[in-house]
Amino acid sequence: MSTIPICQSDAEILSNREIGPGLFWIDLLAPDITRHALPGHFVHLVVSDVSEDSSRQVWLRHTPLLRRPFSIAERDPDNGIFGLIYRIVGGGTEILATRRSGERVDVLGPLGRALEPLQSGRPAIMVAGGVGVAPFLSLAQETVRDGRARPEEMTVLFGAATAGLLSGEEKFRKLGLHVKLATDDGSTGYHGLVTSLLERELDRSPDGCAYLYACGPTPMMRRCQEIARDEGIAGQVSLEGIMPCGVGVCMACVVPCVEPGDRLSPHRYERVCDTGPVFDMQEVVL
Amino acid sequence: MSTIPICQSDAEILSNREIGPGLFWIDLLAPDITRHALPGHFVHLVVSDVSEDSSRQVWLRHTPLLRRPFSIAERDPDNGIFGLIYRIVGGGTEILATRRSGERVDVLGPLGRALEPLQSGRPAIMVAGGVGVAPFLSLAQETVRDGRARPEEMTVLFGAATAGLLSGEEKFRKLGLHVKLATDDGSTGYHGLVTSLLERELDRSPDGCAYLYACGPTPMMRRCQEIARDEGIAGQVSLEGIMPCGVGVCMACVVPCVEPGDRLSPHRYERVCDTGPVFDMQEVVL
Amino acid sequence: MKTGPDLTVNLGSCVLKNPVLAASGTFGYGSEYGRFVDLSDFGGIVTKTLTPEPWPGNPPPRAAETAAGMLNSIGLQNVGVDAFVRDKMPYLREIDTALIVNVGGGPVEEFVRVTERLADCEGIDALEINMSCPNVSGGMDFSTDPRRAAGLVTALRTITDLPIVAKLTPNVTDIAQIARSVEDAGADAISAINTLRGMAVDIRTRRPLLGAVTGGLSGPAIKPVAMAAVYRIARQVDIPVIGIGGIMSGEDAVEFLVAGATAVQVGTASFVEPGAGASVAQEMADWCAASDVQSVRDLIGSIQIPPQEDAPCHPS
Amino acid sequence: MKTGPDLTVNLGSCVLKNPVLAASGTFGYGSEYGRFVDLSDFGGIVTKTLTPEPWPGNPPPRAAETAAGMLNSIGLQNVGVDAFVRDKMPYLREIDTALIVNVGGGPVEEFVRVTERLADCEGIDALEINMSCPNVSGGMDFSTDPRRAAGLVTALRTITDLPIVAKLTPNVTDIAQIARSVEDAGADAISAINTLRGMAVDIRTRRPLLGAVTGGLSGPAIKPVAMAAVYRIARQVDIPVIGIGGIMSGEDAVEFLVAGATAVQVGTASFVEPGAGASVAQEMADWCAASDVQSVRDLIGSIQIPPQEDAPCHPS
Ligand SMILES: Cc1cc2nc3c(=O)[nH]c(=O)nc-3n(C[C@H](O)[C@H](O)[C@H](O)COP(=O)(O)OP(=O)(O)OC[C@H]3O[C@@H](n4cnc5c(N)ncnc54)[C@H](O)[C@@H]3O)c2cc1C
Ligand SMILES: Cc1cc2nc3c(=O)[nH]c(=O)nc-3n(C[C@H](O)[C@H](O)[C@H](O)COP(=O)(O)OP(=O)(O)OC[C@H]3O[C@@H](n4cnc5c(N)ncnc54)[C@H](O)[C@@H]3O)c2cc1C
Ligand SMILES: Cc1cc2nc3c(=O)[nH]c(=O)nc-3n(C[C@H](O)[C@H](O)[C@H](O)COP(=O)(O)O)c2cc1C
Ligand SMILES: Cc1cc2nc3c(=O)[nH]c(=O)nc-3n(C[C@H](O)[C@H](O)[C@H](O)COP(=O)(O)O)c2cc1C
Ligand code: FES
Ligand code: FES
Repeated sequence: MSTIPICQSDAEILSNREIGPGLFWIDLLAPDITRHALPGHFVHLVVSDVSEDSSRQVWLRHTPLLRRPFSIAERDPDNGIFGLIYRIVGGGTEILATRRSGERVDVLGPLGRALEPLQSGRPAIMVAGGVGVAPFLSLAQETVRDGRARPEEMTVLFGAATAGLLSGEEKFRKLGLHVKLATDDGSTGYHGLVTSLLERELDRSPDGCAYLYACGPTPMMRRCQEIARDEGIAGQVSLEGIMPCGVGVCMACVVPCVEPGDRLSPHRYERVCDTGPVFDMQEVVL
Repeated sequence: MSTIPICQSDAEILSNREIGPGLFWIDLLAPDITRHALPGHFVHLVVSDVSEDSSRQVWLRHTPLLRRPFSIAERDPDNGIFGLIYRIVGGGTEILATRRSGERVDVLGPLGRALEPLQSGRPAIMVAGGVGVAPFLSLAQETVRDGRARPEEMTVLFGAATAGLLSGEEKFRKLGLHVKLATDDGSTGYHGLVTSLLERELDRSPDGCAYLYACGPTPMMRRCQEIARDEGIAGQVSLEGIMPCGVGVCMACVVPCVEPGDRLSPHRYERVCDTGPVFDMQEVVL
Repeated sequence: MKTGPDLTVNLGSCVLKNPVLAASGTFGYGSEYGRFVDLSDFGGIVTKTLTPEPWPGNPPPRAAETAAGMLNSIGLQNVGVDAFVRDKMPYLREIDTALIVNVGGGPVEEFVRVTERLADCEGIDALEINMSCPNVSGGMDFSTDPRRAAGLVTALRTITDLPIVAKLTPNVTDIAQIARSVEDAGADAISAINTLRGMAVDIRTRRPLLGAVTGGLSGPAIKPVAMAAVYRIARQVDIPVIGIGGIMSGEDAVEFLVAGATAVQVGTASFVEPGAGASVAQEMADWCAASDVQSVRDLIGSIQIPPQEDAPCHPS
Repeated sequence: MKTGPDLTVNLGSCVLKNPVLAASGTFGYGSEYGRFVDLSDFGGIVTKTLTPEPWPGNPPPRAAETAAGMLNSIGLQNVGVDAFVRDKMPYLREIDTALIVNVGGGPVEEFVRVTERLADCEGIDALEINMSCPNVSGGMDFSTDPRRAAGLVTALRTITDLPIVAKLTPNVTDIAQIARSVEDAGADAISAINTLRGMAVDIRTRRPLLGAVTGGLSGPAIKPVAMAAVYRIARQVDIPVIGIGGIMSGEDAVEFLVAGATAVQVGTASFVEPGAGASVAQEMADWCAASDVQSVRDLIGSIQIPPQEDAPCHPS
C-alpha cells in the first residue's frame, strides 16, 4: 500500500480535446492530486455526466457504474493541473469525450505504485504502445524537470496502429529525448511492431539500454519481457486490469506474479491497482 | 385497438424550451405522426440521449430503459410538427429537458383513444390539472380549426400549484375560450382546488356544462367523477398509467373498469394505453 | 433481411429463419405490433401465456422501472384459449414466421385443457410451457421442483405432437436440475429464463410499486443471470436451449449463442424498440458477416473455457 | 454527521450509530479506504471474508461491468485469520464504528477455526458468516440447504458469544426458509443478499469475461431482487435483517428499511463513492428530517400492503 496521500477531488475540466482519431487529451484542475502525483501513478474517474442533484433515480447518475482508470500523462504542479490521454474504446470513454470544460469530474488519486525513477548514467528505453505512452510522458517530463537524467539518456520507442495515434511524440522531442516511431500500417516511422523496433535498436547499440520500461498491449509487454530476459536488461512494465475500486480493497485487478528471479515459483496474485500498476519486468506472468 | 395508423419516427427536435419552473415545451418534426393525431392521443418517446452508433454497450444507450408517454398538446399538420408540454418529475424528463434542437428522438404514435369531439350546442367544461392541460390544448385548437363548436361553448378550468405552472392558458384565450384559473397558493386566479372552482362554475351557470372533460392528478379526476355523477353530466377522463409498451401488448397499464351505468358490476381491467387513455367519465374506478 | 450468413436454426422439428423470437408476454398476440412492424423478419413469435378461461390478472400498478430493468406483475391477464383460437389465430396464421404458443394454467389439468384446445389448431409450430405459474391452491411452482416439472411435461407430451418448449424460472437453487428432468420427460427445448423475483417500494407512500407487492424483474439488468443459467443448462442437456433475459442487441444475442443457446427471445427490448425481434436478428447477421461466421449454428456453445490454473472456488 | 433524527439501530447486542455498514469484500480491511475517508461516520464495517489460511482466490480476470451492475469472481482472496488478527485488527480496533468480521471457509471445521481464532480477539462487535462458500470437496453451499445452514450456525453458536449474522445467497428457491432455519439455530441477524450468480462472454474471443467463468452480480441491477428477499425474510423471522444489494443512496436505504430491514450494507457503491457508507447514512438522516421521521427505527417494516382485490396469482 503506497504512502502517497490519496485524495478524492471534484476536479474541473479545463480542456478536453480530440488529438487524433478517437484519441483525446483532458486537463483537470485538482491541486491536491497533482501535488503528490509521480510518473506511473493513475487516477480513477467517474465518467457519467448526469449532475449530482439532477435525477431522482440515483442509478441514472451512475451509468456507467464503475470508475475508469487512466494514467497521469502530464503534471503542472504550479497550477495544480494534470493531463490524461485517452482513447475511446467503449461507453465510458465515449461519455468522457462528451464532457465539456467547466464541468466537473470526480477523481480519485494519485493511485498505484510509481515508476522507478531514471538514473543518470543508466540509459533507458521506454517502449510505448498506443495510449501506453501516458506514464512515459510523465516520466520524461519529471525527469527532465528534476534533472535526474539527461534527455539524451532516454529513448522512446512509440508504436501504434497508424500515424494519427502517435499523438504525444512531439512532447518527447520537445524535451529532447530520442524518439523512434513504429506503425502497423507503415504510415510513419518503422513499418511493423514496436517490439521489432526495440530488437533493432538493441542490435544497433547494445549499450544504449540499461533499463527498459514497457507499457501497452499485453502481447507487446510479453515480448518486451522476453527481450529483456534474453538481453539481461532490468526494467519495469506498467499494466492494466479491470479495476472496480482502484485502491486495493476488492482484489479484482490481480495479476499472477512469481518470486523475483524464480520464474517457476508458485504464482501469487498481486493487485495491479495497489502493488502495481508498475511491476518489475520479470515479476508478472503475462 | 385503435385503427389510426401507428408510426415509429426518428423525429427532429425543433425546439425544447422551459416555459415555467420545471415545465417545458418541445416541438417535434414527425409528419406521419402529426398527420393522424387527434386530440387526446399521446406519443411514446425514447428520452435517452446517447446516439445510436456511440457506445459498444447497448445498455448505455438505453438508460433510462423505457419509453415515456406524453399527450400531444398541439399540432401543425401543414408543417408536420406537433408539440408536447412536460414537467420534470424524474430522471427521464430531466434528460429530455437537456436535449437540444437538431437532435432526434425516437417517437411512437399517435397512440391511444382520442377524446370525444366537441359538439356545437353542447357546452363543455375541461378541467385540467397541471400538465393534464395538454390534451385540452389539442382539443381546443382542433375544435376551433374544424369549426365543430364555437370557442364560447368551451370553458377551461385550469389549476396548478402556482401561477408559473399555468403555462398554456394564453393559448386558450387566444382561441377565444373561457378560461378560469385556480392555484393552490393563490398566486393567481381562484385560491384553491380546481374542482372547487368547477363546483362554483356549475352552481353559477347550471346550464353552462353539458359535457365534462377532466385530466390531471387522480384525486382531481375522482372528484370530477363525483361531481359529474351528482350533476348527471356526461363526460370523459384522460388517465395516466405506467406504460412499458404503450401499444396494448404488455397489459401493465390497466385500470379497473365497471360496466356502463353499473358502478357495482365486477371490475375488469382495461389498458390505459389502448382502450384509453380516454375513458368514459363513470367507466373507470379511480 | 439482407443475404449473408446462414441464420437458420432448429428447435426440434421447428425450423426458425433466424434465431430471434419475440418473448411471451412482451409481444401480445402479434397483431398489436404487427400494425407497424414487419413480423416476417422475426425468427418467430411467442404469444402471451394462455389459460383455459380469460384471466383478469393482478391489481395495478403492474410495472415499475428499475436500474437497467423493469418489474412487472401482470398476473397473466389474457383472453383465454378459446378467444385466442377464434380471434387471434387467423391473424397469426398468416404471418410468415414461426409461431410458438405459450401455455399456462394452475393445476396440470389447466395446462392440459389449453394444450388440447390448441392440438387441432393449424398454424402453430411449437408450444412453450410457462412452468412458473404458481398453482393457485398450493402456491407451488412447477419449475421449482424437478418431479412436478417432469410430471407436467409428461402429461402434455401424451396429448400433443408439437414440439414442447419448457420455460423455466431462475428463482431456483439449481435450474440445470430442472432442465434435466424436463428433458427426461420429453421436452424438445428449454427456454431460460423467466423473470427474477423482485420488488420496489415508494418510500413516500411506503407502498410497494406493484399492486401485487412482488413481481418479475426483466431487462438488461438480468442478462448476466440469464447467461449463467443458459450456460449451465446447455452443458447438462442435449436439447436446444432458448436464451432469454436482457437481450437488446445482436451482440447480446451472439453472447447467448456462444454460451450455449440455439435461439434467443427478446422481451423487454420490444417495448423500447418494437422491431427488436428483426433488428437483433439483422445485427446478428451483420456481426457474423463481419466476423467471418458462415452460420449462426457455428456459434452455438462455441465458448472457450480457459484451462483453470486453480479450481474456481468461491463466488465472491 | 449533523444532529437530527435518531439513526441508531440494534443488531442483537450490537448497537449501530447509524444503519449503514460497508459490505464484506467491498471495503477490504478498512485501512485502504481509511486513508482518505472518515470511517467514524459509518454505521459499521464488515471486513473481507476470512479463511483459516491465506487464500489465493480465483484466476483473473475477476470483474466485469454489466448493465447497472458488475460481476466478480474474487474467490475470497484474503490474508487468512492469523494475519488479520495480527496486521489488520490493530487498525480496525481504533476506528469509532461497529466492526463486524466476516467468517468463511470450506467445511464447517474451517468456519470453526476462524471463529475460534477471533473469539479472544478484542474489538469485534459481531461475526457475519458467509454461508455461500461452496464446500471445496462437495461443491455444496451452506445457504442452499436449510439443514446444513442450521448445522453451521449451531456449530459456531457454541464457540462464540458474539452476535452471529448469517449472510445468505439469493441463488435459492426459498431464501426465507433458509432464514428461518438459521434463526432457529441461534443466529442473531440475517444479511441478505450476497451476489446473484451471473456470467458474461467476450464475443470477440468467445471467452468468459471472468477467469472463473461464472461469478457474482452486484450493484443497482440487483436491488429489486434484494428488496424482495429482505421483504420475504423479514416477514418470516423475528431477528433483524440487514438489507444488501444495489444500495447507492439514502433513499435506497430507506426503501430497504421500509421493506423490513433493520440495517443495510453498501457494497459496490463504495467503489464508486468511497464514502458511501457515510453519505448514504447522511442522506437517510436528511430524508428522515424532511419527512418528519424521528427515528429510523420507525421505518423498519413500515411498508403499507394495500388490501388485495384479487389474490396475486402469477409473476408475469
Ligand atoms: C492503471 C491503468 C491505467 C490506464 N491508463 C490509460 C490511459 O492513460 N489512457 C487510456 O486511454 N486508457 C488507459 N487505461 C485503460 C482505460 O481504463 C480503459 O480504456 C477504460 O476504462 C475503458 O472504459 P470504457 O467504458 O470506454 O470501455 P468499456 O470496454 O466499455 O469498459 C467496460 C469495463 O471494462 C473496463 N475496461 C475496459 N478496458 C479496460 C482496460 N484496458 N483496462 C482497464 N479496464 C478496462 C472499464 O473500466 C469498464 O469497467 C488504463 C487502465 C489502467 C488499469
Ligand atoms: C397517456 C399519458 C400521457 C401523459 N402526458 C403527459 C404530458 O402531456 N405531460 C407530462 O408532463 N407528463 C405526461 N404524462 C406523464 C409522464 O409520462 C411522466 O411524467 C413521465 O413518464 C415521467 O418520467 P420520468 O422519468 O421523468 O419520471 P420517473 O418517476 O423517474 O419515471 C419512472 C418510471 O415511471 C413512469 N412514470 C412516472 N410518472 C408517470 C406518470 N405520471 N404517468 C405514467 N408513467 C409515469 C415513467 O414513464 C418511468 O417508466 C403522461 C402519462 C401518460 C400515461
Ligand atoms: C410485461 C411482461 C410480461 C410477461 N409475461 C409473460 C408471460 O405471460 N409468460 C411468460 O412465459 N413470460 C412472460 N414474461 C417474461 C418474458 O417472456 C421474459 O422471459 C423475461 O421478460 C426476460 O426477458 P427480457 O429481459 O428480454 O424481458 C413477461 C415479461 C414482461 C416484462
Ligand atoms: C468485489 C466483491 C467482493 C465481494 N466479496 C465478498 C466476500 O468476501 N464476502 C461476502 O460475504 N460477500 C462479498 N461480496 C458481496 C457483497 O458483500 C454484497 O453482498 C453484494 O455485493 C451485494 O451488494 P451490492 O449490490 O451493494 O454490491 C463481494 C462483492 C463484491 C462486488
Ligand atoms: S481494483 Fe480493487 S483491488 Fe485493485
Ligand atoms: S402499456 Fe403495455 S398494455 Fe398499456
